[in-house]
Amino acid sequence: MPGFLIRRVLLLLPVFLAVSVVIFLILHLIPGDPVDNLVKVGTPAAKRAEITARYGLDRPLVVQYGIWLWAVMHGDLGTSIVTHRPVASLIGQALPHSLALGGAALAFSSALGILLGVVAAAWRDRWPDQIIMGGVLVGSTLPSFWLGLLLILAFAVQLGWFPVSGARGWDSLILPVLTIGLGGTALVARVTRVAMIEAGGRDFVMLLHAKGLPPGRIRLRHVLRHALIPVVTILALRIGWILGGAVTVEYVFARPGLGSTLIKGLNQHDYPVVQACLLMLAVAVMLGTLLGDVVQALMDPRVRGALG
Amino acid sequence: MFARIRTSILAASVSAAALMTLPAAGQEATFVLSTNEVGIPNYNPVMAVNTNTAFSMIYDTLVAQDADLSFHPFLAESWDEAPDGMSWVFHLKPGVKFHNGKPLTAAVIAKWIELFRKSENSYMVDAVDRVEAVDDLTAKFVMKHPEPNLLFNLSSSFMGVPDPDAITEMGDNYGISEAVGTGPFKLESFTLGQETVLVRNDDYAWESPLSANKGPAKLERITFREMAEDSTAFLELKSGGVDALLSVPTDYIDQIKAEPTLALFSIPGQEVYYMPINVTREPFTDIKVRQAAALAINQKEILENVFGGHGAVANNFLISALPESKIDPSLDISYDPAKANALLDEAGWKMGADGVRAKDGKPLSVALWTQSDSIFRRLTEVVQAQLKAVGIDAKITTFDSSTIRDQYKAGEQQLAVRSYFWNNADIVDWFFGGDRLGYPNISMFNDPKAEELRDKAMKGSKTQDERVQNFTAYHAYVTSQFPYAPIYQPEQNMAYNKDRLVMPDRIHGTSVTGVDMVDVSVKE
Amino acid sequence: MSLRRTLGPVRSALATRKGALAGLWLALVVVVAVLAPLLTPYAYDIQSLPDAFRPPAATHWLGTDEFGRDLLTRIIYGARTSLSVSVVSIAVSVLAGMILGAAAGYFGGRLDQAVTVVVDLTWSFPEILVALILVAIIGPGVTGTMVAIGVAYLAQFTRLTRAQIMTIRSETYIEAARSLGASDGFILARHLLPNALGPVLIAGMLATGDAIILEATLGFFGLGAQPPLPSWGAMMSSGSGLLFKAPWIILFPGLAVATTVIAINLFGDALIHALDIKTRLREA
Amino acid sequence: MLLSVENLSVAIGPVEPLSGLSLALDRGEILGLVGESGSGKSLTALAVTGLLPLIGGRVSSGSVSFDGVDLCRLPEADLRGYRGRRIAFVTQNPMTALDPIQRIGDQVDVVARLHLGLGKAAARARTVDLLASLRIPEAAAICDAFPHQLSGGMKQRIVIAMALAGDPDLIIADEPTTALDVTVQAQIIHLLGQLARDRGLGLLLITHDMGVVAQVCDKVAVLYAGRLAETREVGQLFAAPAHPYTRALIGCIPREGMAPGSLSGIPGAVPSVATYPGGCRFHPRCPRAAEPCRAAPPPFAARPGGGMLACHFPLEPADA
Repeated sequence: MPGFLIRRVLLLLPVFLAVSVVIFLILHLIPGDPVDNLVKVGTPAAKRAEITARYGLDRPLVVQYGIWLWAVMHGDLGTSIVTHRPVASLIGQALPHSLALGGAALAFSSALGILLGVVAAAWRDRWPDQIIMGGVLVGSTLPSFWLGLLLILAFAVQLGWFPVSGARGWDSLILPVLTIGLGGTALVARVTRVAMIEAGGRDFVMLLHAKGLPPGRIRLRHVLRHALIPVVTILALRIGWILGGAVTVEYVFARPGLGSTLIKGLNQHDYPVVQACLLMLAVAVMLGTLLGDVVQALMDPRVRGALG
Repeated sequence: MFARIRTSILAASVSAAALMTLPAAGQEATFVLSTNEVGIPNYNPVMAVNTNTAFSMIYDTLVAQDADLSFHPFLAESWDEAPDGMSWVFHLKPGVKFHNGKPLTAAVIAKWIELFRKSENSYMVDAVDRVEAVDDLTAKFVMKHPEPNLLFNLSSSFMGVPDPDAITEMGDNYGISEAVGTGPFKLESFTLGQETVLVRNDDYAWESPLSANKGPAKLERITFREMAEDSTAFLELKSGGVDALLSVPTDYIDQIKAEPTLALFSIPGQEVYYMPINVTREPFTDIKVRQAAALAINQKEILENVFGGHGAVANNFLISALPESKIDPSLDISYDPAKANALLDEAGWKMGADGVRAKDGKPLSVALWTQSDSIFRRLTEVVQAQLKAVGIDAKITTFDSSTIRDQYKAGEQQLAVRSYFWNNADIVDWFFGGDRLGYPNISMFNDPKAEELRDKAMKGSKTQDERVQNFTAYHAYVTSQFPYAPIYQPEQNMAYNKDRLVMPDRIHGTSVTGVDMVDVSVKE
Repeated sequence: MSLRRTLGPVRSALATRKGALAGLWLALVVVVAVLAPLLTPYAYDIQSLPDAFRPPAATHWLGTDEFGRDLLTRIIYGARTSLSVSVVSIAVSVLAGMILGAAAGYFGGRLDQAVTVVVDLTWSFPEILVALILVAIIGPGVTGTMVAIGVAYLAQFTRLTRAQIMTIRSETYIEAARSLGASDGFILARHLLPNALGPVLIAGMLATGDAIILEATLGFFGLGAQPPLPSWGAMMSSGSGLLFKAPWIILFPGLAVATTVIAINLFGDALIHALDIKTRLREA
Repeated sequence: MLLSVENLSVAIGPVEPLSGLSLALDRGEILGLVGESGSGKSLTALAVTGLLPLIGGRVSSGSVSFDGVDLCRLPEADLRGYRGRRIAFVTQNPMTALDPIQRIGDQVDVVARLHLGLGKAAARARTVDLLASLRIPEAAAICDAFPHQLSGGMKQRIVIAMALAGDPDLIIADEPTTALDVTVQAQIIHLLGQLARDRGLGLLLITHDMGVVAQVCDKVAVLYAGRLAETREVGQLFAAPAHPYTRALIGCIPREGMAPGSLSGIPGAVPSVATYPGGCRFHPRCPRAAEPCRAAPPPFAARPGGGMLACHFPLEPADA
């Protein structure tokens, strides 16, 4: 396992480099002089020269990339154009909120999605399945910002159960988590259902029945364990989605986070912030796939065996 | 036995319920900052391009201005102006200490004024040649030229007095985790774009005579939250998540009045909504087109329908409370579609079949910039429709409110919808001065006659009366050249939870500042 | 794909109850969008400020917005924007994705590796982020939105086409065609692409639903169609600040988005059943 | 009689893929159930173990009597007490019969823990003994292995160990050797036969291979397209098959001295449930088919000389 981990992490390195090149290039892909994208309009020439020197903007692109990557590796993500503050500190403020929201949404949608998927698969093609799958379809097609607004209207305004916005205390998490979680639940439920049906039709399940095991135990201890393997893989792939896709939800609920920092950065043309947010998201996505592989290996001895 | 367990469980659940329903115990309150004060990058008053209410609570000013625009002692107990206007002597209140324990002295004042020289706010002290510390508590401002407006400047939140040494030491980091003033509250924490938490300065004993409260403030702790969305802020107030909103959009006034727990109070606004017109960009190089665009704006319709009749129309650049706003009525700009159409015809822009005017085959199509806050987007869409009514096709471009300033600096705008917040006539100089093209001079207005009048108004006024006269003339001339179209003057509406907060009887000063905040308390 | 091969599954999709209902709704939305000027008594852009914030009533069935414009009229015109943006961008995306995917799957080698790496990279990023970045680079507006949505979904179609081509490529009849001296282009155009078309088109159809949501989301951020041109997302964006005063301004455009996207999904499901493509496609 | 199946019919939805099946099996006896794939052999196995609902089927008529109890009338919960305990099942493909993500030991242990009430340690000890008795080397180590680490033959021994773990009276082995290579096949068949005789178990051996039947079985039932064709003692059947289908099946066994490729296979294929022909279901493939065969199904009746037969024109010993 440690060998596998090391190899898996080493495999991530070229991917990380590729991603970092793309993110680095954003500054150069946006029309205009890269220096203009790093400073406020009307910045004095001395300041411009300082920025140019700092990013090596007069040097070949490869060198610039090297300078940038080296700084990033040392935790220097640049300075925000708008706020004049180190981007790393902005990210540091946003990240815990994103992780809290993402983690809670992930937990919520996994738990509910798996439950719904299992129930739907157990009553395949009968009314519980049809109701659940119908609900899942609706849940996955509602625009999340709209859902968020409706939830605010219903639960925060009319009923007054939860705070309307912000990130203060656990109860301010509930509505945003519900909003993101419903879409995620739909995905998890769908994958779980298919995986449960597929795993439930395998030969060994027949033999488990023939051994006289109670059906509930077979479903939950054996079939579900198999069905969870693809579910976990999908969930791991969705970590980036949870972190970044929560953009709309963070916006509607006026919550701080990586997504809203990114949007703000985009709106303000604060490219160092944009680059840093994207880099964080990319790293999250990569860690997600890594985590998915590790969990898969933990869950499936065949995968472990293939790793040696 | 069982009964006892049951009662204790009951007691526990009751106290838990009590904890849940009372978010803030003791003298703590949560305010939502005015939407146009959102996004302050730090609490450094010298470098600030925008300030918020919290500034006035961390930093005291030398002079306080009341709602009637009169000036009152604050950190300065008294002051004398030399008869020729070439020097001012300020007598500092004794015993004033910064949050870090350092005493406030005349030498500190001198150092602080020098800090302004390198900042964007240097115009505040342009007229000041130097500050001399006559003794520990006497600071003499030696002037380059007479400046009747000095007291106004010294009362503005940009001139809240910080510890200049702290700023020099901390550089760019100043005002983020630490801010050193003499105010009734200290900065506890600041999360960019989210919230600012202030705690009471227990040593405070140098309040302005305008404050009813003597000694330390009543509130122990204040949280200022920033909310970009008005609806969210309103819902938070309604559901008890916050105690007060420092600005309420007119859309919500009826709803707030309908809520039994909420109270509303209004003070005269200091804000003007207007449409800058870039005089250097086609087709607005032609004054007739500029005038037509200005006359196309139906101020009354906007006041009635966008702002629910709250506030007043704007017919020139300054708030009505300022004497300099009383220019020759014939120069005031009011809705006149017939004249607007006639002017455009005269200028050669003929109405086309699609309702858009054209000249030499070129349609009268212009860019209309606005910022992303919802009220601006809405107002801009109305302006777009009103311009369309006289045949001007305006295409809206939306910028984030914190970047639009930088965008203006490039000088490529044609029309824009924006507002300013200021209660002094020198705002005309700020927005139309020929040496500030791009931003703040969004209209790119650089007229020799205007510059002459401006110079006279800014530097040639020896007394307040003379200054009013000079500024009125300058303001009138600028308006006659149509580098802008006036739209609307709001009133400032605030709302608070009257079951929670006790507010002072009346608001001193021109907006809610630290002077008033020391009098706010929580009902026990 | 011949007309008969296309119409067959559509007909059988329409034969199911859900499919028929969904198809009917979609047809209605399209017809209404096309005939918008004939159907609407009001103009979508003429403001009438005194009529602002009217709740739904006989004169304005769905009420009016903050500028006194008829909401139903704006929703109908909004359908034009939403549908055309999503359909055009997905169509272009499908086309480009098929070309890329087919080339990668058929020729393999370096090209395949390069395409796979790029596609996998973008695929793991949420579409909304890809779209937001592109809009930031291109600038807001209808064109920017189209490009952003098109690119955001490109990875999906490329992946799918490549996978389809890879499975069919090794089949005997392809070998036979190759041994008979057929050119690569001929094999691709005649054998591989037509066989890969079904699943990709279904995926495209389902993605159109997602694209409508994406367009609405960009509109909600103020990055989509610019005023006074209505789009469902932009309508909700301006309504979000008026949640209290006039909830119908966000309610009805949201309903329009939801019902249309649900209809697209139901119809897509019915088509999947009719074409007998595994439901796994959804997870692909 | 340990197991007595009377006139059993199985329905899946509207179709009846198995009808009128009757079998009898006693302790220590080995009954071979033979037929080509699709003839309904596996359905029989599922019907006897009450597992038909798993594939959406049900017993539409007839009875399965085990040790005097009609299993078809037993509630599912009681039936579970039989499964794995008294009636054990050895499935077709050992490659897929084991849960790939569970350790071997745990998969075997569970039977004894569930049915015999043994504790963790006792169950494991029993498993190790059982594996050793099946001549599985390093039984203790194997317990900690995962299925993918074992060979096919080894896996099938594990499946057999699982079947034996509940100390059953009846083992149903559904094509236990199909997926294995020839030498391993022989070992497994031999092992099963030995177990039945040593432990006095009833063994229902389902196979398509007459050769396997010849090796170990006492009695044979030949199934074709969901109906029994012939049941008899093994010796008699091979000596003189009465049903043309039986003869054809016997003809499929490769024998020493036969030229390679000279298998006399049966032309055509077993019809699917939806296309069962009228009359005798074998008639389209039968060389002896005549008008009565098309008109009506032959009755399944006792024939002189022992056994039961369903054929209008049975083969005489001379024909064989």
